[in-house]
Amino acid sequence: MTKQIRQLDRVVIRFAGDSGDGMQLTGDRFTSETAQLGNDISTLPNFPAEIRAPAGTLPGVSSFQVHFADYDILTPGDAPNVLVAMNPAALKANLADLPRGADIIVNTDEFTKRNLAKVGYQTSPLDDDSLAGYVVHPVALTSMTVGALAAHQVSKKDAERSKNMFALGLLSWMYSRPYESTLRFLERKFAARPELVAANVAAFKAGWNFGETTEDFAVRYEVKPAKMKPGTYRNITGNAALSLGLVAAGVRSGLPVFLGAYPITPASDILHELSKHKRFGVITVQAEDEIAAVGAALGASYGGSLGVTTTSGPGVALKSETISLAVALELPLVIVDVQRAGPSTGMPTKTEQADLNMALYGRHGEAPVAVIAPRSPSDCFFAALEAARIALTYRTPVILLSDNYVANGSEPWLLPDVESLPDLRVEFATKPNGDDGTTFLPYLRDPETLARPWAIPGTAGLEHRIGGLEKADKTGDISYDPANHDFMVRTRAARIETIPVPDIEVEDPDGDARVLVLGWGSTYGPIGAACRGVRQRGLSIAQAHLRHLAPMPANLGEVLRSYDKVVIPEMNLGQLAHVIRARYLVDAISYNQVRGLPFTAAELETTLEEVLKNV
Amino acid sequence: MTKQIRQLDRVVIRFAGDSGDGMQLTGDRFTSETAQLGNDISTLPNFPAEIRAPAGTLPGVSSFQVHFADYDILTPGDAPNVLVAMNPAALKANLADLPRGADIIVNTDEFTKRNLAKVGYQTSPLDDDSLAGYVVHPVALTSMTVGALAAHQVSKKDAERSKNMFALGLLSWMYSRPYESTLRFLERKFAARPELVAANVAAFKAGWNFGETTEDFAVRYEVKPAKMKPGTYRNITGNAALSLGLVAAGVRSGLPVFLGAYPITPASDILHELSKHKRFGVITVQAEDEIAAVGAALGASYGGSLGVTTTSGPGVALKSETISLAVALELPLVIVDVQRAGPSTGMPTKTEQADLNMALYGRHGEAPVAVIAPRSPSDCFFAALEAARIALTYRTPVILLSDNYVANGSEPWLLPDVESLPDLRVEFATKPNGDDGTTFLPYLRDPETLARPWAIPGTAGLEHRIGGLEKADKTGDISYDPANHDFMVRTRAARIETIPVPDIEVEDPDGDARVLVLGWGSTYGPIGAACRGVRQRGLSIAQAHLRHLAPMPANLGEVLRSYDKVVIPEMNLGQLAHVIRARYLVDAISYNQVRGLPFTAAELETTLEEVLKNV
Amino acid sequence: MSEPVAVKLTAKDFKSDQEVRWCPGCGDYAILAAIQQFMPELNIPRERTVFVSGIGCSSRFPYYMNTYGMHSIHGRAPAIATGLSVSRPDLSVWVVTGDGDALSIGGNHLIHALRRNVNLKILLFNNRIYGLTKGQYSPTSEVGKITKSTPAGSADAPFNPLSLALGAEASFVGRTIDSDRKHLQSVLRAAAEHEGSAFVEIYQNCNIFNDGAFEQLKDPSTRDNYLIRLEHGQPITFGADGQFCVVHPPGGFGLEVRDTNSVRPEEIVVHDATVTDPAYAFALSRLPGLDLRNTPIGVFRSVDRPSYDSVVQAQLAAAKAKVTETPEQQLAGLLGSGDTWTII
Amino acid sequence: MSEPVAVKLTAKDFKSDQEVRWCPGCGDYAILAAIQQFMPELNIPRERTVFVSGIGCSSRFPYYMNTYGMHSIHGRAPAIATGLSVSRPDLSVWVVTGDGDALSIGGNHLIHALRRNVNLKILLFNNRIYGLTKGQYSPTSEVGKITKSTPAGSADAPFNPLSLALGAEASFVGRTIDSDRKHLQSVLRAAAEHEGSAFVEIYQNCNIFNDGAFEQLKDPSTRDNYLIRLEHGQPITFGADGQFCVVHPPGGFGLEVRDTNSVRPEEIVVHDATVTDPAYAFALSRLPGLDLRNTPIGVFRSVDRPSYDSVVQAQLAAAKAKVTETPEQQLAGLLGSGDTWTII
Ligand SMILES: Cc1ncc(C[n+]2csc(CCOP(=O)(O)OP(=O)(O)O)c2C)c(N)n1
Ligand SMILES: Cc1ncc(C[n+]2csc(CCOP(=O)(O)OP(=O)(O)O)c2C)c(N)n1
Ligand code: SF4
Ligand code: SF4
Ligand SMILES: [Mg+2]
Ligand SMILES: [Mg+2]
Repeated sequence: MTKQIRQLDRVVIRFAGDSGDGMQLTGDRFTSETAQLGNDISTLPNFPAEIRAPAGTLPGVSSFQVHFADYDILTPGDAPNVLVAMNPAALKANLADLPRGADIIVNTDEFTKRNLAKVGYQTSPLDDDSLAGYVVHPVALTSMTVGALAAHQVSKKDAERSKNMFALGLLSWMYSRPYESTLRFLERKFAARPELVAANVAAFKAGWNFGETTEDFAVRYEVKPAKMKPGTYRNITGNAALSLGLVAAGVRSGLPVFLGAYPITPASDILHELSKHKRFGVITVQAEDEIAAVGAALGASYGGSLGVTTTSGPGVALKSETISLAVALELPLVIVDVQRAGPSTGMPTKTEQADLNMALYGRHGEAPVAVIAPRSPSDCFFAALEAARIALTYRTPVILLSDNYVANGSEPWLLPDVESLPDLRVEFATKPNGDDGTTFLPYLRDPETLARPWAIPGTAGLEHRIGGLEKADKTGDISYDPANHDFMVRTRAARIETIPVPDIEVEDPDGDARVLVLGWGSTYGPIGAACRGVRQRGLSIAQAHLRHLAPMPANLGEVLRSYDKVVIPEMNLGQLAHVIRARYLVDAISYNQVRGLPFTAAELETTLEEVLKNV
Repeated sequence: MTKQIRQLDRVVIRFAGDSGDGMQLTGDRFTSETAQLGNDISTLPNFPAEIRAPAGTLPGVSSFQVHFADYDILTPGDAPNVLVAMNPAALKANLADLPRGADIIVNTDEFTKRNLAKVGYQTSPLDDDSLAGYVVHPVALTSMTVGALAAHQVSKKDAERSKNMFALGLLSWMYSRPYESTLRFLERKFAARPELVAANVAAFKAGWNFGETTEDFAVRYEVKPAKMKPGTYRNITGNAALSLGLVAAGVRSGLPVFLGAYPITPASDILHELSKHKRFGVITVQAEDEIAAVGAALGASYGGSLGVTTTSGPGVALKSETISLAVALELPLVIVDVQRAGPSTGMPTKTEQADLNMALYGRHGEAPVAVIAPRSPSDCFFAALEAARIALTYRTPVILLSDNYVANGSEPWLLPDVESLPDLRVEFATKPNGDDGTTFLPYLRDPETLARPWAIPGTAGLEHRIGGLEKADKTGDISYDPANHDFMVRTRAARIETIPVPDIEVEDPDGDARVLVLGWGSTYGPIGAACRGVRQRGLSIAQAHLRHLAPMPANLGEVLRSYDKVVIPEMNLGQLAHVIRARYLVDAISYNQVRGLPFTAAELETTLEEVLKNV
Repeated sequence: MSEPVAVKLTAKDFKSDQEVRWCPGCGDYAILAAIQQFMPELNIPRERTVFVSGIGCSSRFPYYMNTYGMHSIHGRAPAIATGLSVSRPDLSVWVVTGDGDALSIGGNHLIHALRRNVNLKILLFNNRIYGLTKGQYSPTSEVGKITKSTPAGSADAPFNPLSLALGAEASFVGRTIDSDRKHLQSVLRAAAEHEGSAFVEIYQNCNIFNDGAFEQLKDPSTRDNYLIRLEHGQPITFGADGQFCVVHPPGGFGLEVRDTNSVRPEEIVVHDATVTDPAYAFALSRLPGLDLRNTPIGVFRSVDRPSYDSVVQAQLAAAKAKVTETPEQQLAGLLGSGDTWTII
Repeated sequence: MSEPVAVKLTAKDFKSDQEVRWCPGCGDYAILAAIQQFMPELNIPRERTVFVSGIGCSSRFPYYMNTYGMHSIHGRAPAIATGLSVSRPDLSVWVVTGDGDALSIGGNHLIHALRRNVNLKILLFNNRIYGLTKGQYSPTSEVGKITKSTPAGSADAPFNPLSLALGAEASFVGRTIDSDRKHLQSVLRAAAEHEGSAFVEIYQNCNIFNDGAFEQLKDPSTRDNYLIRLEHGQPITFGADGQFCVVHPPGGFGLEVRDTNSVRPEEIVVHDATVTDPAYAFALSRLPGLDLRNTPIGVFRSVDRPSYDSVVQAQLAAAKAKVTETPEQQLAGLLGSGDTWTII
């Protein structure tokens, strides 16, 4: 049968199934194949809070969305064009997100009475007309997979478990993906059990061939490569990029990286990743709790390492007292907060940006730290380097505010040339700095950076004591002098306020925008996509995105004041907006959603148009 | 010899000596005598961070300042009229605070070569002319005390230790204080050792008689009683008043008070005080750390007590994660933060207001709580009641921001009539609240207060489970629904924002002020005194003081906007100013000192005049 | 705490309406079923029973019990439960926790609750792994364990939870296992009867991240030779027909396992959970080998000492005994105490 | 860690220029002097010695040592020192802490450092009170203690710090006393030589808030009859002319004190700090009575097991051994690992 081939510029596919169905892996593989083809990509995994919620239930549904296009894209897509639903729960949980006309591929084998009942379907949606508005492709995925593997030496259970490869094969065929990397991957993954390699490859090919032969799939699609900068790419998640950024910071500074961490979703993967890089001299300590984790990192920094601690909101709360000590000690420290939905335990697997206040203000006393946030998965690499740069140069704690969305989402990353990465070398103090040539003054500052000398234990002649009590300027001796305290409090504030950070850049292709959208962190993609949408309708709008939350870029006030209106979309109740209003007395409009999900470009677009109407 | 008697309207005396000299007790007694006389009073103790720093050193100096007057006063006074210096260190440490012409009473016995050398005096300031501008009264306090006790059956050490009573006797004579209460006090204090009662009484009388006879003291002073509201008064410190307020909250709510606390300066005294009130059913648990302390308090609240935890900045930092849980659980909880100078350990015995940011914003996620602050020592009583009222009525954590200045300072307190105190009774849930008459919905809110039912364990039929994961509206079941999360986040915010709090009152006696001074917490006294000073010079100025920091009074925006300028003096780098600017877009002028000391009225006065010049 | 209730409850009464969400096959299911079946025999009304947990797979437990319950935050359950128990002596307060929750982040609260002897029944579900965060090593994982966070093997020795509890002055210490419902219930029974802190370690299988951790203790082919079932007042023997026994070699401080045939009957240690000196229970706690051989289960130690709650209540009662006034009168008296003066 | 230094240092070299600010008469002075005198014999250069403390009177210690030092925050010194020690195996890292700092707020970090066997020498100054905060009871205060925070007497049993440490798998456990400089130094010597965590409890008098807490162990009229000086390899006897001895009654698990005359010499326990099973040291730790009678001092336990630091370093070394590239090359390789594609 000859198939029609249709060109598309972009596609959003969502794979959805039970936690045990391997949807994350399937999505990952599809993404990898797509990356090989040179499309631009953005992905969004979505997994349940439970490890393995009961099979076939709504809370047990796990999904992976991939958006790919022949141009550069900014988000994983608002609404899937294709849903692969491995069971009734997956269908039910995801249907509401589908636009009319979308393709739905369902695994009919799982649409049993029992499974339907589990999620409250009285009748099968495949049999009534509830899916009338969609293009439904019923496929007996499980039984066809089992059938295809009849000759294979695998158990029925193993055969059934290969059904995700059947699905992947089918989708790979539909979208004309190259599958060599998947075959190689299967060989690596099941290296110890060759019979499983064979089975999974066979399942994949069966899926591909099914697409090729069945009449139900009359059309095959192609999405041309995107025009991307030349170079070598890999697909990368935010957590992986952040980990590599920390390794790179170690290499570029020549310092050992020391990670003190306590596992917590969604930050644990950074611990997992860094623990693999011992050959770089990276030490990872899984501490007894978050306080110990940051304490150990601070102890390591004191000893001359780049001390890092990674966690999520509840962990940062616990670390506050120790971060305050680090402020007093003026030592480098990188605190990574992969934000999740709060308060309290909240929704640990969902995203949010509501820890900005805590990062800026969540310590007793005047305890300023630097705060930065990455804007996309691959940007986590550079944000980690920047956090390390500020920490090392200015001898200060830096809080890096990632979030679940960038941490687990992925996108193609143009690999940087190692030599082009910033040089982070620091100089330890090696000799007395007092006027008399023999005294060491641990709080005598560099006039430019206001950083104090970093004199690590082991350096003869510079023995000194530091601590959390207020210290006299220069000598670092304990001081209760009122004027000294006032001076030190202001100096610590100035140390942060005067860190030079790049000016904020405004994207205003039309040049005549009167409304500025200001964002920070992971909303970059959705805001960018929404602005494109607005502009495509012929309206002008400017976008600026903050990487540095403390200190803020020097030109920010001026930029803000040059627009009639400033809109600040945030996945919180307006935390950045509050800061902006206070600092610049600009009547910023705060647009908030706190749903545990990234903004969709469409809803932002609507909001922005609304604002534009009223300028 | 006949002595002249001179009338004064106000006097500031500072007793200063070594930590071991009993200056706090001396000051306390003088204050008590003065209170008996009906003067208005304000006191400021100032003790070293060390338990007993080495005798005779500058860090070992302990002082107590008392300001009394025949009119109502607002602060312990900027500059002492009289300094009692028990040793060279005390003289040196305090001299800079004295205005020219002040009286200095020195204990000459301690001005030995060795003691002078200890504090770096080359020559005795009593012998050179460095004290030329002052009226110096050299008194051989120690030897005269020992002499007066020659016939007493006490060791030389005990005799010497009575010298503070000699000094007190002398000062009591000088300022015509009634001393009966001091004699009674000595009898109580040394009940177990009658020989010490006799010795201390004799020392006191010797001091009194010395004043009466010696020529050096030619003038005796009188300060007439102040015109104060009729009623019964006692002198009270902030920490004591706060403790009594908590006991009162227990009585007025009918609930047991449960204090979970971990000792920390300057909050420990609240634990000490409350642990004495078991007959009120008050339970105090000294926990293993601050996290356990707030945890235990929360557990007790869950069980139907008024759960309270008391601490200072570092402790609040540690408690953040649990406070965030309390926000999610929506249970009453009072967190008392007696602020001290930070960051980190900072200056534990010094005052500061730099925990406001942490109180408002120091938790992960959107975790709003109510925040209030007392304005004076006796106001701590009412602030504690108000904190309890909000916590109990709105089922929310309330942070009460006291500070070292109000906590340890004292003032006369007109005892309230117990029946006039607010009625804090609450109703526990006793029966199902679902429409079906059988279901219990733990998150079904009172439409007015937005509070959820408080169904305590032991209530049959209302068994339910709560936790830190996001909860579905009404049912309280775990929910990952995006819309529900958004709704709950906004509802928790609204719960706090809509708590009705009294309008802010403005004091503007002239009625034509164009500048408003806005303050919060313990700066009330100094700001008030400064405003009086400004007005006495014929200028108009308005003062308003915030008790409620979250939520803020509904009329605040309007009030702020009705002045040309708003000045916000704070003992931090402008934390309230930041909030005010953000909320009301008012270009408030932040005036800050972070010296570990309260503002002096004089310096504030100068600042305000400066502002007035430029209106 | 143990007033009889009118209607006899059943296991079903202790099931809440929440869907249980552990992985299929998880040992937590068996523990839940055992406890739901056990609770009625305590004759404590459901409303007077409270389960407080921290965070972890195990800590979801309270949701599934139709009693009062709080799923709190990681590691803090003993602290929260302390406040509840001390202020509400009429309640029966249970803490459910995991090896990470109790021994890693919550270690301090645990040892302090035990030292104080707070009236809590603490059930530690030990699966020797972090389940909820998907498989990092825990403070009870074996040395050299390869997990997500220790790809080269863990570098630190585990806690022995029972030794730790004994070092922390625990008055009741026991161990049981998810798969043996009867035994589990017998240990819970003893724990419930104990006044003060009762610390019970429950070996629990995490079939996803640490499957088979206690397999030797469950597999019928090894079980009987590995497990030592402690019975108060009984000589400690185990294995088929009591093939093995526990002796206390003279001069030594520890315990050793011997062939029962090779020793005189009077050499066999007779289990006594009530000895005041914790050294015996401590020695018992050191018996198992790395391969889980010689693992005692049952009540190791159960001694009487005043619970923290009872001392606190006694102090309150003593203070209140002298009171004759109404609270308002008392308060007025308190406010007006010390030096006062009156202005008229 | 123990390369010899050229110039022999003296006690004076270890005195910093900071004025010592404890109360006159505080036991901390004696400990400071003893340690300053002791340090030179280690032959470790001052710059390679670091004292890390928490908060408390005792925790001011680092300021007075002319070495590197950090006065950190309450309870966290073991955690901070862990990061320092693990990342800098060339340093000699000492932790100074108090009974509140180590056992109350810092209890968890302490037991985890011991379990891990981090290469730290931990000196716990135990005065059985909170000194710096002016006299609240501590986790080592006696039951019923009346303090500022417990006017009706404390309601909870104290920790026995050594039992707790042993329950937490400590490889080195000792006790000494502020007033006995020679003994103190001998225990520190053993601690310093130990690879891994060495936990030393030092009884310290707080003459302001808990004066005389250990008086019986210092008063010449009681001292010798109360103190048991442990010497490795020696039978445990004490009192005038070895009047008393320690025996291990058959069948029992604890130790008891007897008149030396009343027992056969071979009944007297010969002290052996190196037995692997902690049950012996645990039994020793339980010996003292409430009145401090029969208080052993010295090294209770000192056994070899790999330090956490050494395992971590070995893992690093193994991983680095295979490396042939420069760090930059390695990094380039790492960045480009996994599935990549190239656009030209
Ligand atoms: C403050 C904080 N830190 C970390 C976490 C993440 N976390 C949740 S459960 C858990 C450990 C679970 O292990 P365990 O207590 O053994 O329970 P299990 O899941 O094995 O039953 C961790 C680290 C958290 N929720 N809160
Ligand atoms: C987070 C925190 N909580 C409480 C305190 C107050 N604090 C300082 S030292 C101390 C206890 C001191 O007792 P201990 O450790 O026994 O030392 P000592 O003073 O007796 O030597 C406390 C509670 C603090 N500094 N920080
Ligand atoms: S991860 Fe392990 S412990 Fe958690 S529910 Fe699954 S099987 Fe049970
Ligand atoms: S309070 Fe006690 S421990 Fe602290 S310095 Fe004084 S005597 Fe020493
Ligand atoms: Mg576990
Ligand atoms: Mg102490």
